[in-house]
Amino acid sequence: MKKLINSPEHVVRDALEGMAAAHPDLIKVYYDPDYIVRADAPIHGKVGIVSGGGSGHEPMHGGFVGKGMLDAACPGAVFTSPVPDQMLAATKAVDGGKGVLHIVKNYTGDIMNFEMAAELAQSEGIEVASVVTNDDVAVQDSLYTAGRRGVGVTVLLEKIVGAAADGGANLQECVRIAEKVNGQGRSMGMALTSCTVPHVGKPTFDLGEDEMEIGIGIHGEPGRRRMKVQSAAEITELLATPILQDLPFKSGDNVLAFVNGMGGTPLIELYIVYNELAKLLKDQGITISRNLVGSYITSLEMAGCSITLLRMDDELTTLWDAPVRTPGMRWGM
Amino acid sequence: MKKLINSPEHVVRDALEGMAAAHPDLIKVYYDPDYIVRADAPIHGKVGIVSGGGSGHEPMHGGFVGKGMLDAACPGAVFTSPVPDQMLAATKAVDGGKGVLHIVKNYTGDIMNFEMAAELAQSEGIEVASVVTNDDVAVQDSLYTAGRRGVGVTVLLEKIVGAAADGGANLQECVRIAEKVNGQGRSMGMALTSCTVPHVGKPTFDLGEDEMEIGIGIHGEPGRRRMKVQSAAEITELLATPILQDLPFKSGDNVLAFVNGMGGTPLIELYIVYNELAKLLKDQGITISRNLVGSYITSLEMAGCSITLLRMDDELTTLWDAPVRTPGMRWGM
Amino acid sequence: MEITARQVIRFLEIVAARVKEHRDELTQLDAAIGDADHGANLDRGFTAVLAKLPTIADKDIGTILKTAGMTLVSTVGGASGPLYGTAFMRAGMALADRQELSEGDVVAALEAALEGIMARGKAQRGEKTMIDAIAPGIDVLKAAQANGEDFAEALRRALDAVKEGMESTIPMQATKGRASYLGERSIGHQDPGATSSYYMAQALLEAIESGVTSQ
Amino acid sequence: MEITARQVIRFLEIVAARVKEHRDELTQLDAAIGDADHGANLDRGFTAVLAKLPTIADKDIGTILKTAGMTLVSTVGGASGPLYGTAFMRAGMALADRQELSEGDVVAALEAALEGIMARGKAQRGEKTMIDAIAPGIDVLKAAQANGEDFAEALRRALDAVKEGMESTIPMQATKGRASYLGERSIGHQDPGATSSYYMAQALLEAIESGVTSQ
Ligand SMILES: Nc1ncnc2c1ncn2[C@@H]1O[C@H](COP(=O)(O)OP(=O)(O)O)[C@@H](O)[C@H]1O
Ligand SMILES: Nc1ncnc2c1ncn2[C@@H]1O[C@H](COP(=O)(O)OP(=O)(O)O)[C@@H](O)[C@H]1O
Ligand SMILES: [Mg+2]
Ligand SMILES: [Mg+2]
Ligand SMILES: [Mg+2]
Ligand SMILES: [Mg+2]
Repeated sequence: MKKLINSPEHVVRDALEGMAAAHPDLIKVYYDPDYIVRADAPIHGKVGIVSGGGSGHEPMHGGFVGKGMLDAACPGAVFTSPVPDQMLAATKAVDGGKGVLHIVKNYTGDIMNFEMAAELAQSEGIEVASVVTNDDVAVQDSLYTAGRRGVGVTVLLEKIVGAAADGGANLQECVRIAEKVNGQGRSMGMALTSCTVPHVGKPTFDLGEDEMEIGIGIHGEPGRRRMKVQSAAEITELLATPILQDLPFKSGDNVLAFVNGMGGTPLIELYIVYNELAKLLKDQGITISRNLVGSYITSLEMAGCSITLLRMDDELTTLWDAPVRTPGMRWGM
Repeated sequence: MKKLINSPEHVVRDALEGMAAAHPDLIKVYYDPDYIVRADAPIHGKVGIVSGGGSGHEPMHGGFVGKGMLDAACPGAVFTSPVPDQMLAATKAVDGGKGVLHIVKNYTGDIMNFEMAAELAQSEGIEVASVVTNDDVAVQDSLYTAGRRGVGVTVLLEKIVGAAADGGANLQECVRIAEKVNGQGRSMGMALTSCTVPHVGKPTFDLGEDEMEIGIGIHGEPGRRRMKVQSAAEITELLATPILQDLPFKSGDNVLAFVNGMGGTPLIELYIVYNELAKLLKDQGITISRNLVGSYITSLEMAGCSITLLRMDDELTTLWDAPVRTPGMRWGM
Repeated sequence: MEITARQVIRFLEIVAARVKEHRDELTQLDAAIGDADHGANLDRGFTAVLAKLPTIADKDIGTILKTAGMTLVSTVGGASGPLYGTAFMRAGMALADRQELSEGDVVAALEAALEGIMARGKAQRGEKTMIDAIAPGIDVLKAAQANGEDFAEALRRALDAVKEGMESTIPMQATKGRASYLGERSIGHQDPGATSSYYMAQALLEAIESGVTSQ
Repeated sequence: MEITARQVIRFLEIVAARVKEHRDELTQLDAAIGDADHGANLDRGFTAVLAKLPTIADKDIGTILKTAGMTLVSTVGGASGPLYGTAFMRAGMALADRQELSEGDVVAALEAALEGIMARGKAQRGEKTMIDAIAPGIDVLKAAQANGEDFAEALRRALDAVKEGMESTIPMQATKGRASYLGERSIGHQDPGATSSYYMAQALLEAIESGVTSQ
């Protein structure tokens, strides 16, 4: 294992200290329990937006704390959901009297830990609502299973709901908008290489020099299918087709197209994938009205990418365009 | 070789088309010869800022074309300087009547090609000045050699001089500021893995599972020293010490600290390095007044990082803080 | 047979030791169908429980187990944190204020723990989780109790049932937890949580059999 | 011995073929002390030159070489683009309007080419570049000319000198070009540009010896 770290035990703490040192104007970091809040929290009269999850997905979530996005984020150990103590402390820290929204990715651990935190916060008199993202079409859904993973849509949802809360939306409004985003967004990812969890020290799965894994999550979970590496055009089609069919997206739709890097893939490759995606959507009569290209929800140093499509309307477009200022996403201010 | 590409021959073209598709509001892309100009070029009465170099360093340079930074960028083949035809066309496209500044990284090929382009542009009546960046302390300098490589400082210089030109500085002023930035900035980089040039198909150099290369450039050139991988703290010291001694930076200095990823290194590791750098500088009585953490000048999918320190003063700080809006760097608008 | 608070402490110590010992094995099992952190998660949690023991050693058994459960919830994270945490907390609630446990108490506490896991995780038997290891063991103890069989003897058979339950997860397709994302690819791997549950059952038997010798 | 425009075209064709043939070798040499693109750079450039040939085949030798040089400048990039481009352009300028070349013309053109390289790149002999291969060959031709020795014979000896010059770069420490960044680590590797220059010299000899047979 080769990483720029001091030791597997200190990865999360050292990175948090680095973020605190780099962005004192935007965020405050607390430890034991670990959580990150925007420097000016709590904002009175504003719904507090809290997310969190295992570390190793940077800039998500901590990098999205700031003006116009998250009020707080709770980083767990690498690939491990944080614990209720963190969410409870973060929820109290950002409660501005209008209630707090928990944005939870659909993983059993995240669901249960946030659930326990919400119960505790409510018992302390804070109004808490939760939305769960589950946009990964690589996972077959069913009433009887844990359901789909929350992946790329989470990034878009945090930006859009963050803007809504900043704009004065109440808790119910924030829930409505969040559920709309999750309902209208779908994602799928692939890997060219595995990632290595620091405390494990070797790749989570092995891929041959000519193999790729389709339908991976963001935790080095093996995907649904292993196949020979193909061209960027073919890979883009392998990811986009199930996404388009699932919602389904239709000719005439306006979408936000998000091409995401998994952590070890350089920008030049992401633009090549974006180019293929733009051509593919054009052929289907789908208009890309907004886009995002970069590594925003990663899986340590995994090489690969994911594609997320979100059907847009005027409300979502206005909220997406609203100014945001966080370490990981910034425009308009 | 595993990459998200269609074929080695099409990497640069496909990525350029992807950028054009993703950022029509900011840039226009021309082909044969290839160059990228800001959508609203030429800006009359403004000095035109042009840079360029081999591809494989994204977002540099094309990702820095836009408001408040570069007016044009010329992407060469991967790791190969562009040709005079590109710089000439770009120079003409952004000439606003106040002259054009060429920002050139100190590589024999870049120097000679920009030189030929400048000669041609001048023969067509365009006033052209050139500044050369050579901030890499890993290279021993001497009057009789090709001198030091231009690396991380180039990113900071393009932002700062871009702001100056936007603010109405004339060509001489732009040259003065550019030379000041290059004079006050130093960098050094390291690699955990090699990168693979697409048309070569295998890693440029081989590193053992426990080895790292110190003093690498941004083209997969082997570095000055190979050694066993060490902790983030030790690596940070190996990079920072020669930088600090070279200028030299002194107790009481204000600096912009730039921790850059080489393309295959995730953000979480860069923040760990930034944390070590912040501690190290604090111990030396040096104040970090501004910082930049991310992958801005890369070497394809190479894993590793570089550190750049730039001594700041009020003039540079004001120009750094000025609004910028490009695909790769954005704040204030 | 009476079980003392001292033996309950011993049980927690043995679990912590077993988890550390099998940390890499548990992580490897999780790497195959999960995200390679189960061993690290539990090791982090039970190391924290060990650190807490001195402060609760003199407390009643209910408090000891509740504290252990809360500590797991606060330190493990992931799916296993809330699940094992809830299990220990529920067992503790079922044994409030006890200084000693009867055989019946042990079975009641184990039942409360399993109910807690199923309530928190909303899973049933056969979904390739820790439940498939724990539940069969409790079945054996309850049957033995109903038929008035020897408890020490029943405990050993219960452990065998837990082992079979753990192994029975291998051919299962996961429908809960991270492994469910793999669909059919989850078949053929032993569930990490079922495996850690087996080591806890081993620890329980050992602590009970150790009797007063552990003092 | 008279050299025709047809032979000059043939020379360019052979260079293009040699470069393609040795593309990977040149790139590997560049990988060791540079950035692994020399083979690809020259292949891209001479493929473009080949494509231009039909449009200039009927032109004078000066125009043919100038056009080749400009094409290299416009397509190769890197260090070798301006250097070889300038070399061919200068040779072309030295041979303006010629339909045939004398032996003296060839030597004069080669000298002009070398001067162009040295002016553009500001390097001298001994800095581990293409100059170390080219210059010794020109020395041999000039000496032979001065002593009135047989040209065909001298050309063969010149090629040997180029080969020795190319090999002489192995023990050198680079002080120009990308290899200079390696400092002492550049020692022990053959310079890629010196190697491509050797293949061009081979091509020149072959084209001249081919005489009219190439028609
Ligand atoms: N809904 C559930 N009910 C019961 N047990 C579960 C459930 N989901 C997961 N588990 C158990 O948790 C184990 C995984 O724990 P761990 O790896 O620590 O958490 P995570 O899956 O969040 O990384 C699985 O092997 C399984 O036995
Ligand atoms: N200043 C110089 N003068 C003469 N030849 C040079 C000079 N710099 C580099 N070269 C030659 O150019 C070759 C490298 O060419 P190439 O790899 O195509 O360009 P780059 O180094 O820009 O990648 C070197 O092997 C060397 O022979
Ligand atoms: Mg986990
Ligand atoms: Mg090059
Ligand atoms: Mg796990
Ligand atoms: Mg080269």
